[in-house]
Amino acid sequence: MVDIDAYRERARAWLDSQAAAFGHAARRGLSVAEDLALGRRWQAAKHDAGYAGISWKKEHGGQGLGPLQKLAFEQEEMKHGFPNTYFAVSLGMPVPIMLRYLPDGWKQERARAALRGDEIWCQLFSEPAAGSDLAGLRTRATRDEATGDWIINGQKLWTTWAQHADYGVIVARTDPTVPKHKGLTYFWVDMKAPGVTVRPVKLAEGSSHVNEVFFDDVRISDAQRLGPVGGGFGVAMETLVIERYSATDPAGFGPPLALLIEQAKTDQVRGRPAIEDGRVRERVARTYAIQNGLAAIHKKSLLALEAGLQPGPEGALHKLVSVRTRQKLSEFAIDLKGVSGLRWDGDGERKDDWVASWISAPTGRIAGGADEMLLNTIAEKILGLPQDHRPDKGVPFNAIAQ
Amino acid sequence: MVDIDAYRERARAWLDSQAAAFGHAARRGLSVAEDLALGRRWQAAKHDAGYAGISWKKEHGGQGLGPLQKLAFEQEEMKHGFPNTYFAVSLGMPVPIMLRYLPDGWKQERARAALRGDEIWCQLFSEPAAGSDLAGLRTRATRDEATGDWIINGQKLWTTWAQHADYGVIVARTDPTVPKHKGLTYFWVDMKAPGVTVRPVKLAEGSSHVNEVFFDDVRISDAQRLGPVGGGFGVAMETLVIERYSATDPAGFGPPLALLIEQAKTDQVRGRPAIEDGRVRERVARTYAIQNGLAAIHKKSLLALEAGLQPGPEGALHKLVSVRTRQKLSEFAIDLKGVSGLRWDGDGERKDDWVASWISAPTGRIAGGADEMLLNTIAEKILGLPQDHRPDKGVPFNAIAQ
Amino acid sequence: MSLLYDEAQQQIATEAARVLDDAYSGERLKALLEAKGAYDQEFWKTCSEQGWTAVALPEEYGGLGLGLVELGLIAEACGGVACGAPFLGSSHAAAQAILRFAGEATKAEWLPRFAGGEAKGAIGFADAQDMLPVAPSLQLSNGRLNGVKPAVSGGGAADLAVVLASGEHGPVLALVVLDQTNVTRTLVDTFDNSRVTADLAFDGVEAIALSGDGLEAARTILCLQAVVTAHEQVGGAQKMLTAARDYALTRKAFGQPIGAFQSVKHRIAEDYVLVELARANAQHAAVHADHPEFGRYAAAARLSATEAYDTVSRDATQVHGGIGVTWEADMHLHQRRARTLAIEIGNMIFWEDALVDALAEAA
Amino acid sequence: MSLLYDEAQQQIATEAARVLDDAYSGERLKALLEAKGAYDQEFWKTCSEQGWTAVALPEEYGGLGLGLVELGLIAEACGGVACGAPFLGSSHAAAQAILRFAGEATKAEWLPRFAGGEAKGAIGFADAQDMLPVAPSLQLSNGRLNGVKPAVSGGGAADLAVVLASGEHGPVLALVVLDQTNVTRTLVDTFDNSRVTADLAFDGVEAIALSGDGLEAARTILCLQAVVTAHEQVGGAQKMLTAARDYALTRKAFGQPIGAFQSVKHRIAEDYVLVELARANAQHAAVHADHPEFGRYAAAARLSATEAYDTVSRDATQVHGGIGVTWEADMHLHQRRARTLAIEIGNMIFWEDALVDALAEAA
Repeated sequence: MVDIDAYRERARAWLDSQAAAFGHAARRGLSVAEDLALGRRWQAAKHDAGYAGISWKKEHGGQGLGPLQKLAFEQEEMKHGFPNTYFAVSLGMPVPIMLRYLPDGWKQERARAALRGDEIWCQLFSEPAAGSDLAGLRTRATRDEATGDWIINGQKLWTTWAQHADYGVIVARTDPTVPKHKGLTYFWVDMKAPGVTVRPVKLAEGSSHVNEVFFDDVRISDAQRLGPVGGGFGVAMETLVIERYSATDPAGFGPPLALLIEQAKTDQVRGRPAIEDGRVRERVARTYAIQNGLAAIHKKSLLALEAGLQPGPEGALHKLVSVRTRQKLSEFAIDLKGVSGLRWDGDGERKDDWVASWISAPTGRIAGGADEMLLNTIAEKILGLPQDHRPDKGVPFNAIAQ
Repeated sequence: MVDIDAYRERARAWLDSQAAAFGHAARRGLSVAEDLALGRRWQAAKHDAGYAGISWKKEHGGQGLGPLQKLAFEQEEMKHGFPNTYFAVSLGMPVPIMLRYLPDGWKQERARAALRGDEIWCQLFSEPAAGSDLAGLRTRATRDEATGDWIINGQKLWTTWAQHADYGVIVARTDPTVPKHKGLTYFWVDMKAPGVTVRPVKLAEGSSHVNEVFFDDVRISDAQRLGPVGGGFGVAMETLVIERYSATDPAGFGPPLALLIEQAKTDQVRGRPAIEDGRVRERVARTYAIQNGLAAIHKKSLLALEAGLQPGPEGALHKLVSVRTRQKLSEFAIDLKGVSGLRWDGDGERKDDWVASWISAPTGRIAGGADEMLLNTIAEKILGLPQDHRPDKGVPFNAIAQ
Repeated sequence: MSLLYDEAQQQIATEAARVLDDAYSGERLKALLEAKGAYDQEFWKTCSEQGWTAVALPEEYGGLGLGLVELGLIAEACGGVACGAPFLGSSHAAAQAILRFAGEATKAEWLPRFAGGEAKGAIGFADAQDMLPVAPSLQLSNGRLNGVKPAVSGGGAADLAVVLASGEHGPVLALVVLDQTNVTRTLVDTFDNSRVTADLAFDGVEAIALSGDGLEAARTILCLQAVVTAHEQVGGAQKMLTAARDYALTRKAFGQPIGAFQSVKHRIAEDYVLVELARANAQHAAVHADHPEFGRYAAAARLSATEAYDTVSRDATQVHGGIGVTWEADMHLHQRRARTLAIEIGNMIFWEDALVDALAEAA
Repeated sequence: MSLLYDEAQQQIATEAARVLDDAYSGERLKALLEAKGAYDQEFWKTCSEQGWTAVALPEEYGGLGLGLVELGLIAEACGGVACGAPFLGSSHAAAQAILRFAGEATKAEWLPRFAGGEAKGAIGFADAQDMLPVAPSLQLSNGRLNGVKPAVSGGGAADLAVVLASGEHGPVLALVVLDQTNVTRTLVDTFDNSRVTADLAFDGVEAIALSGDGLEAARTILCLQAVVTAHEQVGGAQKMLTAARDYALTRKAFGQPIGAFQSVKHRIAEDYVLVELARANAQHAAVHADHPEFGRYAAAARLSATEAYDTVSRDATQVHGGIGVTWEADMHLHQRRARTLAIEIGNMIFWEDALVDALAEAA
């Protein structure tokens, strides 16, 4: 307990000292390219200060510490709005998984470059017809029997930061004649290779951090394979649980409740401060109760982690509740403003602006596990309720009605 | 239009003249037996005044009028709390269906006795393991090959007013070797026959208008069959749509919203009239909007009926919304009363007492179509969405895992 | 008037939907989101060419002499395509204000222009969050307006505004021509820019005071606007409902259409319920435009239409999964419009209060 | 103190659940519903025999010197069986009022009796809907109580009541022995009769004024009561959640367990979420009993536990279909208890207001 607190304290002090150079204020008005460049410098600074790869093994260039230190650092880092978003996926999943599967040498170089922000990896899983149903993916990898190489064709979608990525990990179908989970294989690819085309997808809120990625006869060697042929689904699942412990926010990465309270003291309803109105009071009180409960659940799981216990799947609960609550609260906050609520220049961030929070909330409710999938996870994994009916179960992939 | 209005006016005048003898006040403090006796006299009075079987054919003892007249009368009748509940099922479904299927003579006698309240029919459909899934029923009717008679064994459940019934219509399984919908046959039974045992079921709210009915080697003749052997599911569905047009209540047969408004004017929240509190205002306003919408939908469907159009399946929507809304509003009304809300002597009626309304609301959300089934009806019948997965489809009944 | 649409009314609805479907372009609407102060001029041209601007105005002023029911049906069709201009509703409201509260000369001058669609009207009642301020900050004295009316929808392009101001004897509605010196329109960036929302500043600008108690008159106009808007909201909600239904039938996951999963299926059924309640309320209010209890019917229509459009567009986005949150999909257009219509003429709290006040007074 | 229960605490919880499961009888509880003024004496005997009445009182007065966390765990177990008497929480609250606001002689007289379970306490703060009246109708002057305190839970069988009265210098808490002349207890019929709710009328009855500002003191006691009750509510909600889950796994319709239908499956998952949030809040508040922000933590626990128990018992009834609405099933016992616990110590509105006042003041 004391160790973690001391670690957090040191991290906080260092982060405070960096805020002016890299934090929210330093980023205002930057173009995406400038912000990315600042981000790379920030990542290098973290690396030099011993705060990159906190929970990674030392032989991989990490700090050899545990998830608690990593979480403590992330929570403190969150407060200043540093440009770390470009590296979250890269360092969270693709690089760790390739470190597990590839032979020594090259992988250490890649890991160091990624930890310093010089290189970025992306994760090529979802497809137009395979979102929640990942195993339904259609991108093909066909073996060139002459060379043993693989030829990749197909389309990936929702690939975060693919437009800046140097490498990626990809799951592709290598055998369509077996049931869908069994015909997949996992590779890494060079995102600059011939035949790879990246096209940013503009989202409803106006930003473009996800991409379509097209593979057109992209040739890779069999040495780029991670795990056995046909074992891709397992490696993909392994990838997804690596980031099991990451910092959460009871406000669902939206504005803090205190912001609404502050506004409701000056805004008026029926000629009195809005905070006096029962409708406002109900939202404030119930949201507080939800967020306080989420924070307590999170604290409990950290304590369990610290005590060496395996925490439960409370991540699903946290994401489900926090983002949905944020969406409803943001909608209400906009409503409360009356015609003033219409104003939005697109510049606010989702952590301090109700419109920005509201307009990006639907993405939050879908990306990284849609509400419906989270409810299934809770129902099946925690409560032991039956799996949904799945008519494609056990059926060869190429026999499933598309 | 004028005709209906005039009809309603005459009915209202007559009903007003009967209220003192048969209405709410006359019933206060009566035992169930006394209330039933009063109910029989009320039914006879309606018959004599020409208000029984309003939409039935004249040759069946009815008035030969249309659903609009029936609805108008029901709406007016509802206002006085007459003891008509004992005859609602009887005259609504079993008697009309037997009138369709049985030969002349005996059936006219039964119809007249039922219309006068001298006899009561019940409907023996649901079973312990067959509620929403009616076709899953297990009560057996086995043919006595020697006589052609049928021997009934099994158990029915939720049979309304079976304890007062003289006759009943029943669906039983005559062939368990075919898929479940196909092995059912429809009969009428004498509820006083040997082997029939009726046991009232006490409900959560304390009353007992539904029953378990046990059949123990009950012998009936083949002349008691309605429709073909194996055609019972079809006759059951035909039975259920006979009462398609019956009076509805946007308040879900709970207290009117005006009662809450009245109370909220004198009750206090934070030292001011409760009606000034935003939480109360939100519930009142939104409930009004829902109930006004339901009333408008109902009015539209009456106009369509009048214009000779076939109204849509808005009954499912009406029941779903009105009862659920009533449940939430009743809960809120109890809450608003604070510790005074605890008081309940079990004497209030669900139309004028929030506790009575709240405590019986769960029954309302299940009986006659559970919420989940109503949503399926809307989704499938109106919106054309796919039917649920049903693993028992096409499987012989005796091969379905029970 | 009946709650069942007659043949002529049904034809208006069908024709409006046909015309708009032809003219609709999601691309054009999304371009407007990124351009402050621009609206869809094609759409507005359609409104006047089709006579929609004339529908609910009296024949003596060049109108077609029909009413809220017919205008509602057209608004519903416009809502279905998230139309790119706010003027059908706001011009009608401005015209009604003139018709009800102005003198004959003003009527003769303006109503034919509204009927023909040459004039565009805007309504400016609110002061920030206060939808109907008892003491508006805008001042009208000696026939001159001074002050600012903030965030007026359509204010950036309208010809005439009806504003709520503080007059010499309390709140008063005033009519002001916007295209004159000393009127400053500052376009406001919003999340739904095709509404051409603007702050209107007046520096001693000539204006005509309308008759009657200003707050009462404003309330009347708002109720009319609410019913037209409710139809527009129902149209948008219906569009999103249909989109969700269609997507649920075609998109497959785990080997079946996602509409076979009850989480999707029942959500869409619940949305249908919201749309049908809203539709019935809107229609009911339109039919009872002259009823003494029109105010409460309008409020009921407003509340259920707002809830329906917000909820159904939110749910339709969720049903569409990743596709639903892209710029290319139309879901965000409707979510933005749902929020905009929810706010422009008074938020939920405002209308709940209006309804409860009416109910409590009557009880 | 930690948010993770230690071994001793876990043992308390396990043992309490074991003892109560053995002693539980739905039949006995339902008989109490129809008998005004009776409570489950067996249950109360268990409470004292197991030392639960002593758990959260100091050792010097015969208690076990543990705290809210341990009492909470026991209350959670009691909630799971919809226990047939209100005294575990109300006696603890009465004892805490004495411990915190009474003189040494009173403590020495009463606390050991509470610890041993010989005395039963009741709390009477509310005047009808007003949970914490600023000017209670009950009057305390010259050490004598006059007036009525309505609908006091446990009032029909308690030995001692802590009531909020109007004293000579404003609201004050007073301690009154109920078993004396000039105290009239009128049993109240409620929808949950085992709470032995009664109107208490005092006609010049001797009472002891407790120290401190009466409203502040009452608020403190209410917060303690809210945390104990929140655990009880969580226990009831968890029981209903488990019942729904189990039923969904065994009951079949259309050839499969009804838990395979997402309408049922997701409803139960949502209920799980409510229970977990409530549990975490209750535990968090119990651990922070001495924290300066205990008030807001207690309110959060209260709000989420009330929502959880109401919702989960309502949903469990629905999941059970026809069986769920019979007298024989336990669902209505829990629905009645959920509503009772939701009201007895202040409704949602009261606690929302308490929480918002605290948050707004701090912000």
